[in-house]
Amino acid sequence: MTAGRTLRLGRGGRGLLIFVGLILIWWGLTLLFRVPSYMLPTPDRVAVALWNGRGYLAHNALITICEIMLGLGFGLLLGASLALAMMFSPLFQRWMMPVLVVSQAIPVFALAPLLVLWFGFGLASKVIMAMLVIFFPVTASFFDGLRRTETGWIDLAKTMRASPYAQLRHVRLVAALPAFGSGLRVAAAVAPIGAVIGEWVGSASGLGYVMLNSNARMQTDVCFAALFLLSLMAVFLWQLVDILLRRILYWVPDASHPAGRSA
Amino acid sequence: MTAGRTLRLGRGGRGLLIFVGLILIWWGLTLLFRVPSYMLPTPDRVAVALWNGRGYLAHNALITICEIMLGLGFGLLLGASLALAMMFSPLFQRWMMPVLVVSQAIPVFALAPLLVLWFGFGLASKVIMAMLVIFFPVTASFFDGLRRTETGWIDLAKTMRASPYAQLRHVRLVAALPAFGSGLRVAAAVAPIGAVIGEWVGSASGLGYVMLNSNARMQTDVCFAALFLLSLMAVFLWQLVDILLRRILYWVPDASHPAGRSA
Amino acid sequence: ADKLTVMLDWFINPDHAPILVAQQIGAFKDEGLDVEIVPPADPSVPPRLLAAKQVDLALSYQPQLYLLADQGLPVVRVGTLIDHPLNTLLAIEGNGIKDIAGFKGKKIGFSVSGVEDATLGTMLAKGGLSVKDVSLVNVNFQLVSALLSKQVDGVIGAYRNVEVNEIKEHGVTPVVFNVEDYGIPAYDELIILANKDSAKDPRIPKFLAALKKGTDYLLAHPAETWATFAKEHADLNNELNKASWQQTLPMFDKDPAKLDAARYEAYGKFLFDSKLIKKELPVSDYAIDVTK
Amino acid sequence: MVALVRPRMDAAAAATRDQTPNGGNPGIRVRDLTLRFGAQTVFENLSFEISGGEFVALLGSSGVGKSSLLKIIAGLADATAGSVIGTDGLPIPGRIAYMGQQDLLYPWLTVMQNVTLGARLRREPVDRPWAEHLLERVGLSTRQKALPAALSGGMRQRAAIARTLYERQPIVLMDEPFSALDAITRAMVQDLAAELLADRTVLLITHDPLEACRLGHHLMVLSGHPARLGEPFTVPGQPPRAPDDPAVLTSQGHLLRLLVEASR
Amino acid sequence: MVALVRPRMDAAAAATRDQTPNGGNPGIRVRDLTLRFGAQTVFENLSFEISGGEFVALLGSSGVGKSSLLKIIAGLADATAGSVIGTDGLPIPGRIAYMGQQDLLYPWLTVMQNVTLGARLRREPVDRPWAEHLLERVGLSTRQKALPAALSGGMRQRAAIARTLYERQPIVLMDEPFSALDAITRAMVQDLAAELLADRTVLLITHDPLEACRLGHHLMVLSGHPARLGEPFTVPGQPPRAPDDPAVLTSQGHLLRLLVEASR
Ligand SMILES: Nc1ncnc2c1ncn2[C@@H]1O[C@H](COP(=O)(O)OP(=O)(O)OP(=O)(O)O)[C@@H](O)[C@H]1O
Ligand SMILES: Nc1ncnc2c1ncn2[C@@H]1O[C@H](COP(=O)(O)OP(=O)(O)OP(=O)(O)O)[C@@H](O)[C@H]1O
Ligand SMILES: [Mg+2]
Ligand SMILES: [Mg+2]
Repeated sequence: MTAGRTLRLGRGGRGLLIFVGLILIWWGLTLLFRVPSYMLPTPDRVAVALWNGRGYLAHNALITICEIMLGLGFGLLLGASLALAMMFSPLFQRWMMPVLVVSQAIPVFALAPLLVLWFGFGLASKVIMAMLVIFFPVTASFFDGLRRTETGWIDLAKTMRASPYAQLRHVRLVAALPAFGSGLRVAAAVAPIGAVIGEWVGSASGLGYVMLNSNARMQTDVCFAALFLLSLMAVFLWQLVDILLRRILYWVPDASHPAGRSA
Repeated sequence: MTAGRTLRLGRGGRGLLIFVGLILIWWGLTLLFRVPSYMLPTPDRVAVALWNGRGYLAHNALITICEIMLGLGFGLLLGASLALAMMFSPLFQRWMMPVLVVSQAIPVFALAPLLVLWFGFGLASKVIMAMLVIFFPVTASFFDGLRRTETGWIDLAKTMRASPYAQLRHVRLVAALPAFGSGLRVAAAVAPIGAVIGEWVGSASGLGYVMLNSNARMQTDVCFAALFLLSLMAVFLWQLVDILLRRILYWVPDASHPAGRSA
Repeated sequence: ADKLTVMLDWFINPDHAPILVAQQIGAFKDEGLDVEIVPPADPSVPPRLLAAKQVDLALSYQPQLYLLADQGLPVVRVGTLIDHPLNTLLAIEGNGIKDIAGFKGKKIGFSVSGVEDATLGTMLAKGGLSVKDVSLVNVNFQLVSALLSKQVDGVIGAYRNVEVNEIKEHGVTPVVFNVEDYGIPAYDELIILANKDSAKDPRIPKFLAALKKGTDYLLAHPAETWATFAKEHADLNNELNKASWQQTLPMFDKDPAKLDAARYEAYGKFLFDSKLIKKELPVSDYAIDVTK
Repeated sequence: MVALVRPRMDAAAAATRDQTPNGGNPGIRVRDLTLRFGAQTVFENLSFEISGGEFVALLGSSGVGKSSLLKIIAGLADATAGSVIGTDGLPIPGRIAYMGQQDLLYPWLTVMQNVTLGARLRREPVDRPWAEHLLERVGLSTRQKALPAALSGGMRQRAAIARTLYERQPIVLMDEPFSALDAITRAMVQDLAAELLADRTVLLITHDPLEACRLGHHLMVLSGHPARLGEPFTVPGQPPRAPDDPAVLTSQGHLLRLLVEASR
Repeated sequence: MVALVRPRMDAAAAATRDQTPNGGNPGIRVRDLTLRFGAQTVFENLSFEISGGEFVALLGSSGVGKSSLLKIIAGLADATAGSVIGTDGLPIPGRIAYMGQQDLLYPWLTVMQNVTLGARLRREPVDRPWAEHLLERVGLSTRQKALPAALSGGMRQRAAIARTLYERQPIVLMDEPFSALDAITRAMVQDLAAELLADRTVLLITHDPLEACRLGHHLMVLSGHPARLGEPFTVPGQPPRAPDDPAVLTSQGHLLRLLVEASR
């Protein structure tokens, strides 16, 4: 109980400290190198912009959050389904993998203009964009996890007359969760980029649009205010995923602290 | 010997078939839906563009290849170093991880002017950009792999008086290789994107430049020719990594074919 | 020779013809300059890099100049490349848009420039509309394809010498509303900026002098210069650019260094009235004639 | 009974033996089984039969091929040649309970969940009282909610045994199931196994001659390279026999002699 | 000799015992060791001492805390309280060879590489003849280049034993090292261990009373909740003793009685 408390407090405190630290570094850099404000505004100017534009920014942030969450959801779904399909069908794997790789090689930037033309300038094209950015890390790591499941566990389940579905649900999926977690982490970190790229290519709202617009007007402070919100979202999303994974993966040993085991 | 032969032949043949298949689908789609060429040019037009611009495209492709390889190299180096540092120092991990996540959330585009300001117009800013895109999947998955190493293996090495370095080199690193492989796969797939994004930052060469340039000029056929070359590169890179990983990970069980074990 | 880096506003295109021709005929060399031409990836980048002294000169647009000055960027106009507006509000035939009033309730795409609201608002007012009567959507650089694919009904920011041609090439008839015909004060579309600190740089008058030679030569030998350009930039050798090359000829400023202060002041007032800039600065703050 | 089926044995004659009297549980019929790993021949043309309801202990030196044989019978590995089938002519997989040489507990499931996993895998209702009874009998009733990582080696093995017994399958295949247990616990769990598996067809791999003689109706010794089955021999009396049962002691002596011979 | 150190024993008196005559190998001194997992107390205030050069066998029922004790001595786990130190006053980790209850072979290394890994980890030259000799003695000379995945359970265990013996450390800690071996192979490997560990300080966990009596100078039994050490007892004569050595047989009987008592 107490340990949990201190840990959580420590986490929050650490987050705050990192936050303050980064801002101080940023401030220091701008002052030290006399970085002109149209390149990198000082934190105080950004804070002012943040406050002045709070309504406008909040509105657009909300839209971006929607896009990110939807993109993440569909991306995970697509990624997981592809990984499963590849696991179940070596045929599918052999034929699909190269296609997936090609799909990754095509920079979404290049595809984005086309996607916008196909799916319109609304939510759909952004969600698809985010999905495209996300699904591959998920597919790759999840498939790797499924593939590397201890064969003994699967064999045993087979002797217990588990249907392929039951094997999947009770053994393979769970055993692949750690690897899936890796992919999910990466996905959570890159999801915001996907949404923002979508907004850049065509939209009339969202933080990406705010950034583009203020950038064109040389309002770097507003641009960085939007960037700040975006980073905040990413960190929250990451933390959420991290906490979730720690819950789900209670059974995975953690060998990350070689110094001592008593932490 | 024979098995290897047929396999390799099968691979090559499959690759070719997928290639032809994708092009046929593309062709069919453009014909069937009468997609206007500014949305998606037909393969024959792209082929013509490819041939007409061969010198120009080859020149730029070479530049992009250089950037990809350099970006991948440095990205892997950076990603692996960060993962190691995080493993060795829980302190570093706790403080660095949020920073890394923020670094992912900031779209490189927003940083582009700053990077050019700091690193100039040359190769450096592009390689850095590619590195930024690549390192995170590597860090995340490698760190996950290091963290999930069987503690017994490390304990045993400790009883044999292995220095932290020896533990790392002989046990932790090897045990984390499968996870590292996952990350490497993703990195190889996104490296071309990184390079292309890098090229969009104030330089006048490389396939990314060709794409953006031709896109802005409505020369979709040239744009797709560049895209095609880029995809080709990505697939080759992927195959290379895949073959390499299969070599290195000879000891990892493969449970990917639930149907039979005799393949 | 003195090295001089010039950052274009955008990828090389026929709008840059005078600079390219000056390079072709060795006008810069004659002035003792070694000019390096760098295209940017994004039109918002050149002024910043100029302000940061990463380049010596940068191409930009007159409307942008006010935004830059308003945000305190130490840049100043020293020359003009194109002294006409190129911007248009563009629709295509068959959309039921015949005049400005026809845009009521329509979707208009734009490529973010910072001044599109003001421009559009003024233009729509001529048809008794306001910005609220249309919906705006950023289509980035895809003005033509967004229009052709009917994702939008009209676009603002299309150039009469580029996008209009592209529309025609696709067999569609464009409906063009030139901005200066709908209440927008005349302005210079493409201008040359320098850093304020180096406004006195002796290389700048030399550059402008060479540029003038380039313009003169270009106007005298349009076909020959196009042929040379097409050879040097094989990727740009197509009908569209060829047409554009011809069309742009009358737009180039025959005396690049000359400054029409009254015009600059008028446009500044327009932006101030549209609340896009916070204060009206004296022209000398952001535009000078270096030959005086 | 155990019979070494000679390759030439009349197939019709074999068929007549299908009517096993023992509670109707099918036996195991192995014919001409060959297993090779590359150049190494583990065994060749191995044929034998275990009648329904019999408890057979299989012994043999380390690396001779016992586990491989068990896996092939369980359908978890493919033989190079030969066949395995139930004495009723039906395939064996699908009606076995298998316990491998490693405990293979699922690390994300508690002890109780591990024991009852089979039911959930088959979408049957979980027989909790039965599982609780088994855990009680193997001495893990206080550890039902523990994860495998918090168990000792012997506790893990006992959980795996409980899981195997939970299945109540007609054919039970176990690979050194008691190897990590101390003498007292081992005797207790052996008694449990003997009691619950009384009418099942059981093939048990063990290295402990005493265990083999206490539990088995018949004993088989696998030996040699490539491995062959020695003539199976029968321990008189009904298992589980007391450790000091004279039948056990003489059989143990006999078995040890066989093993020593086999190892030469 | 093994001594149960009473909590009140005079520290000075203990210090005088440090001069061990046996080849100078340090012994193990355990003081007031307590281990708790949450509410469960595995053992409390456990104190004993193993003199240098002695071979001690530790027995006890499954889950009583043997492996935990061994890990704490090896420095691989932390006790809740108490101390472990060499009889020469120096810490124990750094001069042990440890073999855990799982074989822990590194799956990416061949048998030979696994055996000689210690040398590579310490950047010492690999003593190949020594490794080859050991593999020969445990019967794996033909399997030097095999990966662990291609070994049988008993083969894996023998490879792990060879790896432990390869280390030639003054203190050797082994957790059920022979549990997966058949009787014949086991006797052979036991003899090897007894021979090579003759003057080392050895703590061996085993479930096999015969093994304990054949190999140990002294036997200790851990029992109860929380676990306590029974009075240690000595087997007369020098190990390895023949299985039919009368000392072994009587000790075995005595030990079995102790174990049965302990299990009550
Ligand atoms: N990580 C852990 N968390 C909680 N309890 C644990 C943990 N590790 C061991 N235990 C408990 O500690 C006790 C002693 O375990 P230990 O492994 O030392 O037993 P053991 O004597 O070696 O048994 P065995 O002969 O079965 O190997 C057991 O009751 C076990 O459940
Ligand atoms: N995957 C494999 N590849 C190559 N050889 C293998 C493989 N699996 C097992 N073997 C070999 O097959 C032989 C028999 O192994 P098996 O596991 O059946 O032995 P076992 O009788 O169970 O031995 P133990 O008593 O030690 O468990 C061994 O020599 C082993 O090396
Ligand atoms: Mg075995
Ligand atoms: Mg133990």
